[in-house]
Amino acid sequence: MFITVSIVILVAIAVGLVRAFRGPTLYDRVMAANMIGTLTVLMVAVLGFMTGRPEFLDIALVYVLISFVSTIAVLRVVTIRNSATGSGEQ
Amino acid sequence: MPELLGHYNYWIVIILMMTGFYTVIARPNLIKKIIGLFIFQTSVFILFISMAKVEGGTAPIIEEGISVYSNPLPHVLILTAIVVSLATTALGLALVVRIRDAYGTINEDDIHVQDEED
Amino acid sequence: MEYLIDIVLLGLLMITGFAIVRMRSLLAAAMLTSIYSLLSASLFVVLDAVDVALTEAAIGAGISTILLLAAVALTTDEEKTPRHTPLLPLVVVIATGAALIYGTLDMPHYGDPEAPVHRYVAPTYLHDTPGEIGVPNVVTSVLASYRGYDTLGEVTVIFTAGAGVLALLGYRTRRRNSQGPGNRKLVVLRVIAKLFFPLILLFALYVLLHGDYGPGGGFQAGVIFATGFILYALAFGLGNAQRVIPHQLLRIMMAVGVLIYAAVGIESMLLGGKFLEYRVLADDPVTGQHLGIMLIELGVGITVAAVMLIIYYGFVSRLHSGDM
Amino acid sequence: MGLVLDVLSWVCLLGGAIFLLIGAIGVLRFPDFYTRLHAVSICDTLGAGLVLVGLMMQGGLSLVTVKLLLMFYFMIFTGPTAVHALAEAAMQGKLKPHVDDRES
Repeated sequence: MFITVSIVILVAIAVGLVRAFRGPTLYDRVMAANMIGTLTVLMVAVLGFMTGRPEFLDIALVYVLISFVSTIAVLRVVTIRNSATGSGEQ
Repeated sequence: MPELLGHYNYWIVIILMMTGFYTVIARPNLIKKIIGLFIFQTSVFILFISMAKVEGGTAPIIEEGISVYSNPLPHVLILTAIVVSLATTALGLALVVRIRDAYGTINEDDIHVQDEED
Repeated sequence: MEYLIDIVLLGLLMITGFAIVRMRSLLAAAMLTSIYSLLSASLFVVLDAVDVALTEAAIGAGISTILLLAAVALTTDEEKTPRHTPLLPLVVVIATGAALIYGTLDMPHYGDPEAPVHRYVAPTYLHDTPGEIGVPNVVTSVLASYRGYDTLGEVTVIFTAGAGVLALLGYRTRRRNSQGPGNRKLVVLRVIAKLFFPLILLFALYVLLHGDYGPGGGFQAGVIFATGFILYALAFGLGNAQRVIPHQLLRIMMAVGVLIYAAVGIESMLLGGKFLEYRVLADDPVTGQHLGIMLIELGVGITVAAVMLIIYYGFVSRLHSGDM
Repeated sequence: MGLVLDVLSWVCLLGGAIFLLIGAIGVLRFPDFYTRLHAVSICDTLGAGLVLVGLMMQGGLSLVTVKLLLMFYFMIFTGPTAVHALAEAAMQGKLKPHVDDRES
């Protein structure tokens, strides 16, 4: 059963990757990265249960925090860059 | 299953390594070169961690009732290597920023042209 | 079953690698690099390297991406097409790759318990750690105790890199307490940052102190600690972050961490042991090991956190708009 | 009791997996950035939440469940905040929403 869930998560990661490759805007890619971050968290949590050692959830917790902070940081850098150059797209 | 898999991990690692290597030598853009270096570094990490895996083993944190653990030594090497890789990446990016200040470009070809003009 | 996940993740990594090379926009390439890091971090979990996964996630997906983006924002986004046809590099790369693949044919199979790597020192470490060091996490015991010299070297490398970035980028103080435009737009972020900032710092301490018993340790804790301050700087502006943790303090802390580490070594020499021989630090050898590991992890954590923040300040203080 | 909890946890896990898939399909198929954001938030909140609740039931009363609860707590805050920041940045970057001409 954990296997089913982890396969679904892998499929969703692959779909996110397709979105990250296709773009078309930078925001789409950031969105895809954020989504893959969430999916990775779930993947690590499910993997812990699958291998029978769920006490490693600390890793998943770190992923939650890091992927959040990096998404915010990316968006701030992009916003600052946009306001400096005055252009919007990519 | 591991027999069937054989050297699959190593082959993918080598493909990744060569992708990074190609980016470093073929792309003139300095930031792209650093991204290539990053891919290369990560592939080396995966190589070491793949070698550390023992079939049927689990993470090397000792617990009652578990007898097979993966090899902890490559983990230690790579753990510190990751932090050092960030330090080198940061240093490289700082150099790129300064090169841009000095030359006005981060394209290697343009930098060579400017150097020859001097 | 884990093999299937391993195969799929490696496949996705390879595709991501190719996509990064093909991408012309550097910002997009930087985003894909972040995804690449996340994928490799989850691969490390599959391959049992929990400590490494923790480090890679915190560093690769977090701070590296932020630095790459800041560097792109400071330089330029578009990549020009190269002037030369990449024929020669392609030949070199294919030849090297073929040679390396030929080399792997002699390697032991993936997961082979009889491989030479697993026969030399690793069994000793796994066998002796519970009795000699008394910490369950063998990675921590090898990192901090058996191979303490190496780790001291790594910390020094990180210190040097921090000093190098400091020398290259210098540092610009923010005079005005930037309340730039878009201030009101940050309300949501500020509320969340206030909620999360103490929790992240607390969690960093947990990772530092729990490193003996689970995944974690000084390196990871330092990065998580720095991430907390980066979140603070993102929400409240660099100027405010610098009032909380000033640049001078960081420069001192960067050295203090390395010094704590080395001092533990010298202390053990003064007490009659060898350099970094923690057994002599307390009456009971195992307690001494515990104390020594805790102290040097603290030193590592302080240096790593200070260097990460110095690097972050260095890059971000160069961005024009002051409110980051 | 144990069986009921097990069945409930499987229902939650499978439900979460279905929502993750739905979100993923939305991210792939929706026509523009702002619509895709809706799909992402399904993954972030409902999908992830249900999977975590399912895992909590598997974990029982232990430290594992406490950590999962903490993750749940973080996720319900970080997900929407990240999506909000994304929409904000895209608006500021002058990304126009895709509007159907026929209706106006």
